[in-house]
Amino acid sequence: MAKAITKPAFERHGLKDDQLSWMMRNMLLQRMLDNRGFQLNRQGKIPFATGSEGHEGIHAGAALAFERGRDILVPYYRDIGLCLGVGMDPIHALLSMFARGDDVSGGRQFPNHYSHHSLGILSISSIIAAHCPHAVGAAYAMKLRGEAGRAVLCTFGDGSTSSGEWHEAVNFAAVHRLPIVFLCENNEWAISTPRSKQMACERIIDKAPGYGLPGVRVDGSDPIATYAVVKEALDRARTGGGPTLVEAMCYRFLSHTTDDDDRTYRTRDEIESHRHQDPVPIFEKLLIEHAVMTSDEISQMKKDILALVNDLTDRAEALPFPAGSDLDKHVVEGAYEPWQ
Amino acid sequence: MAKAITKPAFERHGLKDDQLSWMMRNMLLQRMLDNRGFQLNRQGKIPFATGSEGHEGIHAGAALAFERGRDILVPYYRDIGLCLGVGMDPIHALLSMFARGDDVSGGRQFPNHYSHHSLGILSISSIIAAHCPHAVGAAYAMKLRGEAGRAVLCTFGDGSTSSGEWHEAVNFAAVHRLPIVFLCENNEWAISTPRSKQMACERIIDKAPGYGLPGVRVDGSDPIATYAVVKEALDRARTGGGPTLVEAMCYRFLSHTTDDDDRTYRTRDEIESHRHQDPVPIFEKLLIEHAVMTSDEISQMKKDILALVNDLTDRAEALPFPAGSDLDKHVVEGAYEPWQ
Amino acid sequence: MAIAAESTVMNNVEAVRSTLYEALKTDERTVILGEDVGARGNVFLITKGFLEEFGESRIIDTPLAEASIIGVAIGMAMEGLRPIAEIQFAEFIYPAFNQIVGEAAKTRYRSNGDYTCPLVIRTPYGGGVRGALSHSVSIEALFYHVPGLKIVAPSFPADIKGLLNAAIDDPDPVLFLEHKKTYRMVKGEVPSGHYTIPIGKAEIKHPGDKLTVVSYGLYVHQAIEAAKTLAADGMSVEVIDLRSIRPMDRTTILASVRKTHKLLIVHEDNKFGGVGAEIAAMVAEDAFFELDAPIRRLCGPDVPAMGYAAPLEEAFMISTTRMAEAMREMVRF
Amino acid sequence: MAIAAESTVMNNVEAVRSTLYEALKTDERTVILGEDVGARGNVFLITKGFLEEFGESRIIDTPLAEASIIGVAIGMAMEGLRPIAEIQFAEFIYPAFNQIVGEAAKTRYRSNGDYTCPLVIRTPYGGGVRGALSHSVSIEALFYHVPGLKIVAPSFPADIKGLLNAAIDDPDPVLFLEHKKTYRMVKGEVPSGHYTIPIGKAEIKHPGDKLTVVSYGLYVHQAIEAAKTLAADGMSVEVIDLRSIRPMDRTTILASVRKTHKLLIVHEDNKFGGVGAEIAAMVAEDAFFELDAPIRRLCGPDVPAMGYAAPLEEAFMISTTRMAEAMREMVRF
Ligand SMILES: Cc1ncc(C[n+]2csc(CCOP(=O)(O)OP(=O)(O)O)c2C)c(N)n1
Ligand SMILES: Cc1ncc(C[n+]2csc(CCOP(=O)(O)OP(=O)(O)O)c2C)c(N)n1
Ligand SMILES: [Mg+2]
Ligand SMILES: [Mg+2]
Repeated sequence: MAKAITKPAFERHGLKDDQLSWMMRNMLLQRMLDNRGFQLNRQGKIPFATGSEGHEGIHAGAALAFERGRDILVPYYRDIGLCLGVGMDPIHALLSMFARGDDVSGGRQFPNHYSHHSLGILSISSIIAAHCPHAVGAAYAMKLRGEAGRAVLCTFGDGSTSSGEWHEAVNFAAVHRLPIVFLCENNEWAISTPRSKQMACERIIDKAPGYGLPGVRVDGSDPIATYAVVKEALDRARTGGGPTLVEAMCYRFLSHTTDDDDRTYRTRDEIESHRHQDPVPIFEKLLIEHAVMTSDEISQMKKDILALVNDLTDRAEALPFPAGSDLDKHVVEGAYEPWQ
Repeated sequence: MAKAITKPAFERHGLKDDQLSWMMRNMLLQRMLDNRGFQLNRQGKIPFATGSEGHEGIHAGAALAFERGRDILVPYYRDIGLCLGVGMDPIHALLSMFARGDDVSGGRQFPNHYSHHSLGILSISSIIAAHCPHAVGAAYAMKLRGEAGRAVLCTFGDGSTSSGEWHEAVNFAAVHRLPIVFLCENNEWAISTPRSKQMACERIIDKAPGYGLPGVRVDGSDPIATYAVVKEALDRARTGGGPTLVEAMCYRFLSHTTDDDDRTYRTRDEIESHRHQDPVPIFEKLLIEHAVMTSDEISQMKKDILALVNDLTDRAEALPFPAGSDLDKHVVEGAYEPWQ
Repeated sequence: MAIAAESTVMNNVEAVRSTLYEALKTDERTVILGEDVGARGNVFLITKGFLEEFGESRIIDTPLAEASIIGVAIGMAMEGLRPIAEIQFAEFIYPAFNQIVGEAAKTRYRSNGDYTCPLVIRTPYGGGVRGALSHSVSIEALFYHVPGLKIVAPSFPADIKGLLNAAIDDPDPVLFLEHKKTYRMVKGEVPSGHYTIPIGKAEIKHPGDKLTVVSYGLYVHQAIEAAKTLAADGMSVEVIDLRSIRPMDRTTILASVRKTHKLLIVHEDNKFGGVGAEIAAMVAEDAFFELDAPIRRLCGPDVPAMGYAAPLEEAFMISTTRMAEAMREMVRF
Repeated sequence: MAIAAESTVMNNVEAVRSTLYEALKTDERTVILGEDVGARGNVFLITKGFLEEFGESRIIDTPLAEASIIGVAIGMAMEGLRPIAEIQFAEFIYPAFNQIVGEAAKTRYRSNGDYTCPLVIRTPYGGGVRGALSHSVSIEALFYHVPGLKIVAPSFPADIKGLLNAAIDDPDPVLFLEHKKTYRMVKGEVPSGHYTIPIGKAEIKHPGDKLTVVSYGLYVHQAIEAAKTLAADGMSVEVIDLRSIRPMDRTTILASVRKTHKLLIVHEDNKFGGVGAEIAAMVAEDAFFELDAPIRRLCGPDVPAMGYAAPLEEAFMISTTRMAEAMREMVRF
């Protein structure tokens, strides 16, 4: 790791070089896994993929603020980088894409629908916002047991805040001042629906006062700023200060999923006009400018990650599908027939 | 009607004496019908009643702001005075209590669950907040058809704002800037649940900015002030200015329903401490002080109303129940069997 | 049900209440959440006094928002608590449908067993109490099709205790239905001490050999009464109380049908697509040649709900007389 | 279905699309609302181009909130519009359950006919498309018990047009189910001009006299194929396409059973409490003595849903071969 003798001052919020390069690696890994999904889909190897290009800064920053072994993450389907960042083995990304038997859902769910009890990653639902009350229940359990120092991080998209279940979840958490951070990954779109058709307020954080909560907006293309904001919010939650609504701004650079074609509803120009928000090159540049990493180190990191992703792809692809007979496992505990 | 030669200035928002005494009458009628319901229940004549004691000021004021034949009211089960105020024949209050065949629900629903298409009173549901999206749909229809000068008035309790359907309804209306006023009758309780367990914000109107809407709070024990605020909000809606969230403060003086016993969750002292908010004596005093009505006129009005309510009670009681064979009417249009 | 040496007579409300109380006493992971379960002690006074004894953090008066009552309870269950969620009246479960069907019932399955959801949802249902359109519905048929969910609907105090204990112990979500008309109407012996009754087991409440009657809820009590009337006339009718609706007890039903060769299903819920449909279908598949008469279902009419007016309620509900008549016709068939 | 002199060959997507288009063209009260129905033209491109032609106020991209999609549509319907609400995928209807079951289905009843709710809810359902746990479910059994609601699930283009027109004309709420695997797979002649097919009428799609097979959705197509295979072996099977699930067509089913004396019900949805239960129960009640063999149901397994992995999907779905086998067994019985 390159150590600059005189480092120009930049707002690093106490982060050390290895933490910064850890974030860089997380972001690059996420992007490469994303690309791999779309690639495998184009090659006809997998029927479906979701990408989170543009969300990397949020994920890296929030993941670093998360305390492994203590906090609980209640994520949604975009949170590949966040799940990796809190400790998920990247093989799971590939296992989910290939729907292999070793996938955490046993090949049942779409890609990127993780659940890792041992890591504190709650089970992801495809039903938008349905997970938000679960996060609140988990936070309630922490508070009831008096587990100070723990908190829940619950993420969701901008569109999700229109849902009644989101409203009820945030309201419940606020009433009980639970240890939870609601982190909105505002990528400006819900499939083809822009903010203006989703809500009449300008910002997601405009919704916070209605729940009696503080709201903080942050530039999600900046993982350091995101880290700082999420960390502060998590710390408040961990110390009895109650929930915070964090809005991290980003942009969804890809189509919603491989099934979507965003050319039907937004121009290429619009997308290009957001390139300056792409967290990956911004952060590369920042680390190089501030001599946290050299350009060569980053190139090497990319090579290593690509090799890793290639290797994971091969390993995952080589693994078997679940068996058809697995279909009736885990419906409830034990064998299960409605007629007994 | 008494005409004072020199009238002390009071904020009457352009209301004429007959409008003020009309409100007085509406409030007294509502209160007497309420009392009648509880009385009939105690006498064992009806199994259930709901009262709105404390809400009279809101109802009288909002009803006066409503334009009959143009506006649409989407009320809830407390809105007896509001429904009367927009034109409902008071016999319907009794018909609903006695569950007679001529009741608007055909004796199907609990008391005070009105629907009067010809008056623009939408059908009341027992499911809290479920009516709010209907109000929004009605407002959408007005806007789509370009019916300027019309608006929807949608009412609900404070507890109802916790519901996801309320959130989704208000949000939808805000996005489309629909001609609608959301009027919260904040009586501080949802059965036994006080505000502090229902939400973490101080006021219902704190929720307005999250929808990009103006919020206005008014003292609901003052029908004139309520009239002015609701009128302004309705006028804004009628002229393309979009929705408003109005919070009218009141207090629920009775138990939630005759099935409830509020002694289990609130003290008599608490109730007494709110007596100064009782809209009926306040308004009586105001009208007398400002010589809009004399004390004698009000006494006479009470007598007349009591005679009316007695007469309505007798008439309604004398009417028949629906027939058992009415059970399968109006499930869908025409006869209805799931097996054909 | 064998009655233990020590037992107490109580009604259904007391059976629910005392079982909940024991669960709160013996397992500090247990929490109760719902509307007005705190100071009010629930609208039927089932949780009265719990707030004072177990405190606000375990007896939770929730905001008026059913999706979050169930959704928050799911999260609690996934993180190690033992939530017992209450829906104030059965109809108000509709807004929580997504959390129950889309989430609770799928938690284990979609995580391949990594997460479980030991959640109990209690709610009063059923008519005959002048509850009008909204406070008298049955909801079991809206849920009994859902894999991953269990549904019980006991209607004797001793069964309530045993099945509520089983539901609380169960590692998967259980919908626990309480017929509100039986709350104070039905009394019976309840054995002392902790015991469970396995979910999925019916019980013969009145033995007989000329006709099998399958029912649950309030109507079991009427069916037993009707069976007694018929017994006086020398007609022997077997009344099975399902108790559990999902899973359901094929063994007991088939054994009875093999004995009586006739099947009458009686339930309060609407007929079309009701629980009786599955029972009839199962028997028509698995014991077809045992049957000496067409299967018959005596059920609620296919209208949205009973009305508030007494005649509308009476027209909806099935009287014991009507049940006895139907039984008589089938025995004679 | 008699084919009119003028007709066009189209697939199911085109049938839905062109029928919606005509409704928008001919009745300005018609509006379409749902997620991504505007610029995106719906995720299956069913409403593509509608926004440009009919404008934002009639083709409404809603917020991501299903309860309000249906709830707002109810209000529109009560106030004179003719809303056609879309739920993007069937599973996402759960959050709208209250609005559908608690509200739309009861509007007319609770207002004693004073208000009506002419609302159509369209949604794609069903599996076989690698839709995983979430995008492959069937939902009909969660709703078919509900009085006041109508449910149709046609799967031929001409039926889609006739029944979608009937649903739009209907003065009461209709849930219109579109099997997404049939969207581009199934093609057929569609008569020109406006016509309706009455809700509640099944159709014999393949006549026969040794076995009645009742099905709907994707499986009707497979059942017809299977019946053809059996016909080649001299076994005559009648395949009935229900088309409507509530109300259902007893007349057609009973007439067929009286002819064939054997009944096989085939559906993709889980077996327990599925639509087949009611069909079996009805026949066991009303045509019991006509039956020469036990009724059989060949249905989806009782698990929450098929999985994303191909073997899990295959294990859930019933192949044409398995259908043919079951038919063969029953014919031979
Ligand atoms: C209840 C529900 N309705 C609809 C969908 C279909 N859907 C999947 S993602 C999505 C948009 C989500 O937007 P947002 O919350 O902003 O998250 P993003 O995908 O932009 O990260 C929709 C409508 C769903 N999954 N769940
Ligand atoms: C969805 C739903 N949940 C629960 C209830 C039971 N319930 C009836 S009124 C009420 C409280 C309503 O409080 P609020 O909205 O403040 O209105 P208020 O009665 O105070 O006027 C509750 C919980 C219901 N009717 N609907
Ligand atoms: Mg988004
Ligand atoms: Mg209130």
